[in-house]
Amino acid sequence: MNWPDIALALCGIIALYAAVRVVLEKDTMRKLPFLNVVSFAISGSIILLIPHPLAIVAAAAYFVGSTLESNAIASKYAGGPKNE
Amino acid sequence: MNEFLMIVFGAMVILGGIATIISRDLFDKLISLGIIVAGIMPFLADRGLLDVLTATALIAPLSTIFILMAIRRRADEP
Amino acid sequence: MSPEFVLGLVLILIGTVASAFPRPKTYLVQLINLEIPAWGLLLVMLSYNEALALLTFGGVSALSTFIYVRVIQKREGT
Amino acid sequence: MWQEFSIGVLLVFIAAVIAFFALVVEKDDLHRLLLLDLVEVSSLGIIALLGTDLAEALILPGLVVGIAELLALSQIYVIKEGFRDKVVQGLNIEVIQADAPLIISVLLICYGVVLSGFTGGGVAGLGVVFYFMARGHREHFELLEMASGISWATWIFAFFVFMFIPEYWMFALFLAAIGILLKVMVKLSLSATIWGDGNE
Repeated sequence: MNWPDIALALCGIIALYAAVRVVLEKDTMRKLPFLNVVSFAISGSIILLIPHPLAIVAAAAYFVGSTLESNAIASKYAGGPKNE
Repeated sequence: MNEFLMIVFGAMVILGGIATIISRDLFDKLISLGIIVAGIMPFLADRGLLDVLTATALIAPLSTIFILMAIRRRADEP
Repeated sequence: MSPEFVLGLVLILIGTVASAFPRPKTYLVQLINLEIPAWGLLLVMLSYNEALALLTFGGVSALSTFIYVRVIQKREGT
Repeated sequence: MWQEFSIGVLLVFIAAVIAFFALVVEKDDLHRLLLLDLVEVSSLGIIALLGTDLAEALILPGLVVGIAELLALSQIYVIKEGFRDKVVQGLNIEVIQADAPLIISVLLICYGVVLSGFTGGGVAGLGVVFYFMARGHREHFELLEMASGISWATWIFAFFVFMFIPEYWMFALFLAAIGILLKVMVKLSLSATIWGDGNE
């Protein structure tokens, strides 16, 4: 077992732990940071799974998309922009 | 992808699906949907379909944002 | 059987049941539950490497979500 | 292989039966409209289980027919219930008001143009719809009509190239792909403007 396998396993464990925390958390606002942790871990494991230059583009696209999604949920939950 | 990772990401997908069904709040449902998408992405990467992965990763948040349009914001509710 | 296939079938089944009989019976809950079998179908297509169908299905499902959201908005008046 | 196919067909068929049963029992019209998508998913699942190029060739027309049917039925529903003139709001949050819609739309449209064909048209059309939803739109129907006419002309020209100078078939194939890309993109972006009122 060499080091990329260990890193990949770590990413998987972090993602699963954060997912369990998201499901178990009661408060909606506290779920969102753990969702970001999930997206970090998944982006890392995408890059580690395939050693290819395009994998970096794909991981960046997933990261941007996931951040946009959680930002939109948080912004809607808080009730829109302040200066209105 | 070895068996350990398959079990981990598969467990994420199933966990997200069950959490989406049983939670009552609409925002909680959308967040759990995000976990399903996150669990699917490594499977897409494992097949080597990087173009599909890029497109899916950009399309999935759009679907969530479209649903957010119809949800009433929290401040309006009593 | 590949893991994607099993996961996709499980998602299609539980998603169909959850979406056919949504628990708080509102339109938005049904719309969000409808996404689960869609992701399950995506996993089944992935297990057979149907890349073109995958891409098209992703785009079309997001568009149909948009149309449904517009209809629900018209109905509920928000 | 055969074992996998029969298990899959059995389970997806159970899902289809549940969906049709719910469709029969349901009374509310909008719930029925939502259940139509569920039926479509499980039927496409049975086709996808074939698992060859034939399945891919069958899924694409199924999706086209599905989206057209959904547009028509939703329009009929909205007009029948008299919601036609009701004003709806767009999404009013910080992320949308920044540059995010522009960047994502440009990315999706460029990617769709690279893909070309019906798939590319779908992806690019989604980008256009998202941009219209986020920024509002003014009526530029003459532009859309012009794009539609150009796509028809490209198609006919490609057909003639296929007929009379078949040695340039690659060029004709590219022309036809660009034509269908324009056509699908225009039609899908119409679905964002068809609802009457923008979100200014």
